[in-house]
Amino acid sequence: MRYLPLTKDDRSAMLAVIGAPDIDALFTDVPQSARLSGPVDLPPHMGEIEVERALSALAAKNRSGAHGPFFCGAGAYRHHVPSSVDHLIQRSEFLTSYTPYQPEIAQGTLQALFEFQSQVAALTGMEVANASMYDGSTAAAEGVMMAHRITRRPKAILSGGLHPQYAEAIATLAHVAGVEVVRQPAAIDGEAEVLGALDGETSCVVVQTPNVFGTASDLTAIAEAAHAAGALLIVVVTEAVSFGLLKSPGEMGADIVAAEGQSIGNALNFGGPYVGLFATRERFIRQAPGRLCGETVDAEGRRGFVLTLSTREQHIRRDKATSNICTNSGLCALAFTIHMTMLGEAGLRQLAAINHAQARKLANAVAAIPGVEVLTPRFFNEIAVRLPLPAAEVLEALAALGIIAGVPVSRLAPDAGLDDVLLLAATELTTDADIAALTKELAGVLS
Amino acid sequence: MRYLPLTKDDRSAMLAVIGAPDIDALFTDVPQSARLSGPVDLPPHMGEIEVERALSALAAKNRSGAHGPFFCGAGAYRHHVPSSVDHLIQRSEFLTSYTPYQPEIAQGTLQALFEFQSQVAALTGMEVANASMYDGSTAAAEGVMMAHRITRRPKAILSGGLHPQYAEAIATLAHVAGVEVVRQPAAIDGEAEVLGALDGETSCVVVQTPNVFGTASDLTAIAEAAHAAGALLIVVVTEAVSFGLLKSPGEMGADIVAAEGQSIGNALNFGGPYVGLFATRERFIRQAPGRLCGETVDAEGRRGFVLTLSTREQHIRRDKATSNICTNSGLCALAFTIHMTMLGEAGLRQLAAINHAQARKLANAVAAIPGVEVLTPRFFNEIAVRLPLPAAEVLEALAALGIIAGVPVSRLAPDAGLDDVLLLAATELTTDADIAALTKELAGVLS
Amino acid sequence: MTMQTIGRPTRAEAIVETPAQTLTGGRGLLQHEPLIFELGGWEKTGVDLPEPDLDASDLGDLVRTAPVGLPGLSEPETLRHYVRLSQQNHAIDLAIYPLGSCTMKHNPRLNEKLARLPGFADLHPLQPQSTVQGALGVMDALAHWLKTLTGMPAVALSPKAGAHGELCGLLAIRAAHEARGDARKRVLVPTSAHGTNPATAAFVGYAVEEIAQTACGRVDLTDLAAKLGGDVAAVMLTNPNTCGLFERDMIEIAAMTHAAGAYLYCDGANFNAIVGKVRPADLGVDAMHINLHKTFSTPHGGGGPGAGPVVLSEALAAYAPTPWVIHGLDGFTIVDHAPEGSASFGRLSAFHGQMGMYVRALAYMMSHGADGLAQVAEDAVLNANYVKARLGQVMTAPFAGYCMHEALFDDRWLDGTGVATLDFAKALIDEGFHPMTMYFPLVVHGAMLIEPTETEPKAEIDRFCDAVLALATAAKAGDAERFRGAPFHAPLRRLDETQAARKPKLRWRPGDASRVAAE
Amino acid sequence: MTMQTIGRPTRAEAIVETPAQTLTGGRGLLQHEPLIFELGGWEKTGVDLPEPDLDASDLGDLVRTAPVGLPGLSEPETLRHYVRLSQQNHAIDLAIYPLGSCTMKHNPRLNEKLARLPGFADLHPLQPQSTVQGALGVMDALAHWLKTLTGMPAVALSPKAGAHGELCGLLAIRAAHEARGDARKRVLVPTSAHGTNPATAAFVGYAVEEIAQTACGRVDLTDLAAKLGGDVAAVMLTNPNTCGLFERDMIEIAAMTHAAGAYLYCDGANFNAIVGKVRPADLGVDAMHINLHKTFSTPHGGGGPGAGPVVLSEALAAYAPTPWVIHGLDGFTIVDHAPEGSASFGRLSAFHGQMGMYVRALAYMMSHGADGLAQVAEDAVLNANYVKARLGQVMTAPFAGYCMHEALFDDRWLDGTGVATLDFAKALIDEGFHPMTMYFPLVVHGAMLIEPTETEPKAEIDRFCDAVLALATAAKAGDAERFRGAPFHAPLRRLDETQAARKPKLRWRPGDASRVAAE
Ligand SMILES: Cc1ncc(COP(=O)(O)O)c(C=O)c1O
Ligand SMILES: Cc1ncc(COP(=O)(O)O)c(C=O)c1O
Repeated sequence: MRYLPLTKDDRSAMLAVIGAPDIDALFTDVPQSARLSGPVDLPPHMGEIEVERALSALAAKNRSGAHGPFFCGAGAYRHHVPSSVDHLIQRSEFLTSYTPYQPEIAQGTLQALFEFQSQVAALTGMEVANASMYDGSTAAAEGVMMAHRITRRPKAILSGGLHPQYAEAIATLAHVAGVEVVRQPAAIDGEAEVLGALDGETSCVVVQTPNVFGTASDLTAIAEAAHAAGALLIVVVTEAVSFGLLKSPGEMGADIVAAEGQSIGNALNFGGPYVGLFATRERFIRQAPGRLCGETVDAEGRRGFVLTLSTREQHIRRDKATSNICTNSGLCALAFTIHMTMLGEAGLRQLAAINHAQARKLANAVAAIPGVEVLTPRFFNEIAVRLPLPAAEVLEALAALGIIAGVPVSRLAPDAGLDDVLLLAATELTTDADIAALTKELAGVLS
Repeated sequence: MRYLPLTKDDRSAMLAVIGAPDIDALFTDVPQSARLSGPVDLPPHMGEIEVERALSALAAKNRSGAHGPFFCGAGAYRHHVPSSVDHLIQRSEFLTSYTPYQPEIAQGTLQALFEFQSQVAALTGMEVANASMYDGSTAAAEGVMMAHRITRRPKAILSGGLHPQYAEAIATLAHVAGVEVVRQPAAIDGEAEVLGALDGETSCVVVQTPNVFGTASDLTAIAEAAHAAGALLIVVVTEAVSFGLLKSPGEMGADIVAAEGQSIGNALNFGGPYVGLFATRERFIRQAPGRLCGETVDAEGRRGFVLTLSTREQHIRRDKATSNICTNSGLCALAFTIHMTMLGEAGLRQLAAINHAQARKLANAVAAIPGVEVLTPRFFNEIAVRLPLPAAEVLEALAALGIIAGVPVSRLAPDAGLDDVLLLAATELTTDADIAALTKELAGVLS
Repeated sequence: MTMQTIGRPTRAEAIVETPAQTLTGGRGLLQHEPLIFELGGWEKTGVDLPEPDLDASDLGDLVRTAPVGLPGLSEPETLRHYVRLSQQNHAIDLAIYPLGSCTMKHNPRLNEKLARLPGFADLHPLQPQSTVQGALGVMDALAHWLKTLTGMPAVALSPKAGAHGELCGLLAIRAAHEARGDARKRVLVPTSAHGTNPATAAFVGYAVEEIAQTACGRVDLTDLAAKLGGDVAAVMLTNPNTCGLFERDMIEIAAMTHAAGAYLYCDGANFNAIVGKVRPADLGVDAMHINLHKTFSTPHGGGGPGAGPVVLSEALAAYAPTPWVIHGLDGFTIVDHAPEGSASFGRLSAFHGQMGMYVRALAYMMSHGADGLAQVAEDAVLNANYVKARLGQVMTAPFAGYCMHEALFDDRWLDGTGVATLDFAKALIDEGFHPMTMYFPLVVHGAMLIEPTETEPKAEIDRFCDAVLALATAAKAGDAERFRGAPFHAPLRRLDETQAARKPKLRWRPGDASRVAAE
Repeated sequence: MTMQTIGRPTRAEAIVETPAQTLTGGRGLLQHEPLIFELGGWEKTGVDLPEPDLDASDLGDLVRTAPVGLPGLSEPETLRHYVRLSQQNHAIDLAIYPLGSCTMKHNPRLNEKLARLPGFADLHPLQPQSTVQGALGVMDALAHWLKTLTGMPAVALSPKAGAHGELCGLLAIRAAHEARGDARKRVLVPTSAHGTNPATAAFVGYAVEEIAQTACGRVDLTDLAAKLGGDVAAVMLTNPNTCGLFERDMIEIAAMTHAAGAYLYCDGANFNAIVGKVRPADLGVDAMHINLHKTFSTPHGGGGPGAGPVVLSEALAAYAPTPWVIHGLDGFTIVDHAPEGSASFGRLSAFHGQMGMYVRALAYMMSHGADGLAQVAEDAVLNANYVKARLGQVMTAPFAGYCMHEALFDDRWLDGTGVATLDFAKALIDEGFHPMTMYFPLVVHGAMLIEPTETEPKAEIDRFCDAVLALATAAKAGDAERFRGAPFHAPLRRLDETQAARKPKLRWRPGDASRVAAE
């Protein structure tokens, strides 16, 4: 077997050194009754050629984004990733290293994490950021737990514009932490409604912008009201490119930002792995989940980086830890930081502007189709549209015509009563021809 | 422009240091009359997205080997390249380094070359090998020049089984070197006929095994006869996997081996880049073309490797050099040596056996089709078959049915009078289903 | 071009002592690298994008006007920055990475290639299901392999790492108790457990109670029996445990646990040692996460991403989280929303989990096959016992007998040398090796936990053991200097972690650049 | 797993002097690596192949029975072997690579990706032409770009490197003369020419005669005029020349050459300096090769592969080698065999040339566009002049004035320091830089030729200049030791090239392993 370097001779020589008669002897501690007598009922080993054939055949059964016009968003976005990014993250020294516990021989990972944290802090407009979470949704759920620890209050209010799957992930954790979740009804542009539920028991309000319907909102007033009530504002962002065009959560008064970083440097990957961005205020940092990389010096006074403040973490604090997270999204964070470094501020702003421009074209184009109504009042790169037919049906019809025409709200929230609403996103990969094709075929399907 | 790091500010600051008023000043030596006044008539710069789209569109216009049954050979073979090979040759330190002129910071390349030379010497059964030539055909042409330098005789005899394009490449160089080329008529199994032309003027006979028609031959008698006549035997091998099954040229008495290494570690690439293997006897080494890597020690006595015997080469010897070659096929040689290291002797022998087995199945299958005659008497992984119709026509008909059914001899040698002969190769990537599909459709086309 | 060295071939001169310092601080091939914020790229970008074709925008006040504060680099500078940084890392591709409990094994590049096929990588999680049948097929196949290898009837694929899997398992357990109206309060965890175990149990709202350990490094059944009771929700064990030993009494432990109405959670981080040899189902396990980034070799990537699918027993299967894949007559369907009446505890995260890891892990399992996976376990155990035998000549092992996939030592053998476990580890760095896991598990003083994994050749293990033994000899000979200041040959010397934690500096801030430049 | 360092954060200790040697010879991250022949893998393999399904074989005596003598490694060992080796290399991705004449510039990874698309990489050169129209389209597009950039009417794509391009050009010239029955004998080449120029001319059967150079580093027109005559087949120049200077009199030289019935061959290795600014056609050039691996950035790969297409003037176009691509009504056709009556000189090699390089070069040109390519030349020239200005403060330049894309210095400034060009170069290695080209061109004593290329940022050039200037100061201050034994900090010290050439050891042989092991 190509991955196993021991030869038969090696094995006997080693058994001799160990002083064991055979390999079975090493397994004596395993109860005889539980030991398998032969191979499990699975196929035998395969060479590269066969494995590649089998999995390529499965891959070929999927319609990839490059295949035709494509408008899915709703928390995962199809952006261009420069080829340098994917090349660099495949370097052995990044790909095949562990969490940087020995900083003297892990400065590559550590410095990149320090730069990542610095970029995330700048993007979100916050004071500090951690070294990544699993994804945006678990970052949001951890944010709610953190707010609970800080405020010691029992209630979290989730806006109706929050991505339904984020709300579900939050609810799962909140339930066992004894936090009551107040989930407001789905609303295209109803962020301000969280204020109605705000009270002295509220630990946090969780608001997304642009929200799952694409609506971008100024959250300054919500932040002020929350703070006045002694609650924290958690801002969720699922489209990281929007940081290049929209006012940052920090500027609007956020206490915690939980964002999905997939849009920068990471492929769609059918939903994972992604990278959760987590940023907060400096004074809350000791309540934050996840790893933190910090600057220090070595024995000769040279600057270096280490994992720090680990007394918050499970490996030191065990049942008193701020979170149970251990392995995070290191390599996706690396892809994020490399892509962000290539973009720079100029590139990010331009990228965001292009996304916005294409979405405007998209909105204008579909709005012109009889029976189609654009619902999103202010958007970055995604819109919700009302169709005269159930969105899921329209979508299947368009898929048959080679167009992946977005995400129906019913897929995310079947009970929201928005079965006729479709979410459509545009990015820098959306061409004018894609929009024209969608418009034409959508009009056809609806007529 | 993403590849150009200088900013406007950098440029002015640098001009100031230089003391030049503007960039044009630096081009003063260029005659004004020849300077372009504006951009040439070509499109402006493009981003990654656009370039990728444009070239992917061109790639999509080709039918790649993976697309269906595929039987082309005739000097280039479709083999599996383990993914580790392609990963490793893309490492910055290999990919973006120059010829290893500073050995203290080029041991990576140098040691790999030393290992490559050692493997090639072992495979060919020769005493020494160089660090690569452009490809098999230029290696063969250089071999003829070398034989001319060694023997100082004016005639080279090329067997009728030599790949016609190799023969043409040899003829081109021989012409200007004043070497007369005696090209024997195409013959499926006529290697021994070179002996008829052998005389006291002969510097070398050039024989290929397996030859372009797939025929494998024992060249021992030819070697003996050549040596008796004071001539050298140059053995050409275009399918390097055959080294794993067939007696080596060295064992049969070759003086020079010129081989195509593409089959190991390198993709088809529509014909290039490939890697020429060049091996010879130790006593001829100072007449050999190309780079040589040798072992030595450093100032602390540690083993290390350097380019050596460069007094043969153009950069030292100029018009007295053994060849004008400078840049060779370094990275393809690296791919070759990595793949060969993964194979090892056991893997190479098994790979060769599989190739042979699949070719036997192929031969048996097509031989059963009425009207089809297998012409190759003894083969490794390729056969010549006679069809009742012009091979090129049959090929086009099969291409339309999704089968790339080999190479017609007319494509290589339109004047050979073998328009009804088709060359078919099988490798480890040829499945039984591929063979069945070919057999079925070929029978159909012919009936 | 070419180097004309005619008449000037270099000759090795007599040995000259190395000048202590270069003039610029350069060190041959090892490049020092500033932060991206210090490279002057405030206006640069490494991407070429078209001009936005923007008619107008009604975003008004929502537009970000203040500078973000992000530097940019051209593409060549980007490549160089990260390539230089990378060379300051150790990696499994460079040498043995013997971190106990981490299972740092070879990461096949085939898997990287397959995960990047557009048919997997360029796929949106919410595309119409008719367009992702192959992806759902991968999930289904992965589930089949995991269930078959563990003997368990169900698996939840979505957890994103081992700790997330623990969370999933305990949530299922909690849901199962709640479904019976049986609100239990405690989870029993051995002291030797990985930190995520108690952390997860606490996260799920349980009080954590430690189980004592016997002198031979296993669960103390008497203590377990004493602590088990009607309010115990689960017993959380690791098997093989973090001392590298198989919990021989696992079947009995399961019986006791079940008798108390609790569930047996098994931390499967060490599944590598027994895959293909023992099925957790046959040991009585109710839930176990599998770190695909350990046993099934998806790369650790300097800290993730991982994937932590959880296999579940019949008793817990109904509580599995959404989503899941079902196979119907017309293909696969992913169920995002639990049907009416389902006992599912809900959703762990958005979308369907770590697809990129599923592809890699499946390719890894198919490559090995049933035969190869059993060989994985055997070779992993063989390598660890070989290390234990060779190093046991000098180092002290707290527990006698054969180990499973990792060899545990304590620091008794260093008594009186003035060398601590940490110093010893840092000296290993100078010799070219990544240290073993230190000070874990907590039950052993100055623990050194060595896991070679099955992908280490004997020669590399010997090289490692030779270095450890040479250092041990030096330590015993009183050469404490070699250890105290180590490492000396790494890109950096020992780092001041105390200062880092005392005055946390977690990001670059404007103004830092000039400070650094002035230094 | 995790590292329990509770209570044991590391602190930076007072500086301890580095122990001179580690116990095993290890040096932190830098791994020593044996030869594959010394790793014991005589029976190993790193591939899993099915059993051959072989009925019988009639190969008889042809079958190889004696051992080949090839070691094998498992996949993990293979990865490690080559990753370790790679880290002993310098590379453009690590730092400036200022080899004059070599044009070591950034190699975009986009180009690597595109060249690997199955539609290009998995394509056989002799597939039916109907199945390779996109590939032929790439060749056609590349030809169009090269012709437009040079102003020349024809191009032969197939040469496999610069020297092969020279061969192609001179073969066309020879064919042109022969076609007229005009057998010429001599080729004139400046002394400063790259070694491939005289080597190629001799290879093609010409006597090589050197042209003198003026005090300002250009072709001496008087000498040229004197040597031109009826038996001169070609004048071979490099422009910009290897001193980094533009041949100002190129148009006149072309006129003189043509007047003598000879052709003007231009070595286009330095086209980088003028691309998009000047078209060789407008200078009177008849043939010029273009190293796609220099100007158009296909990676050098540690020594190749390259590609050296040759553009040809109207006068030479008819003699171009096979194959070529033509564009007809129903798509592209590749012409493998020259039609009856064609003047083509024949074929240079099997198949159609370096397709993999064509894709990369085309992607590179499209990325830059007409505007970007002119900027390439400008920035390359600006960077070189900046180097010349900064280093010219201390180092002596043989030729005054602005240079083109590379800055040439001689060794007069080292007089009396006891430091030779070679020593100086080796000391640069310690400081973290690859040396410049040395002792080339031959017309300058102790030449140091520095080509930064346009993809170097100003900061990196400054870092390089600072190091050179610091070393220069040290050399002048009499610190010769620093130079004589250098490098000290590289993976190896200076190598004994004399011994290597005296007793060539060009391959591993059985028996070596034990010797090494015993050492
Ligand atoms: C000026 C000059 N001419 C010709 C060549 C030869 O080109 P190649 O190495 O591609 O054969 C080189 C490259 O080294 C060169 O610098
Ligand atoms: C024994 C054990 N349990 C749990 C974990 C946590 O797994 P993960 O890092 O994937 O969250 C680890 C990994 O470090 C471990 O070693």
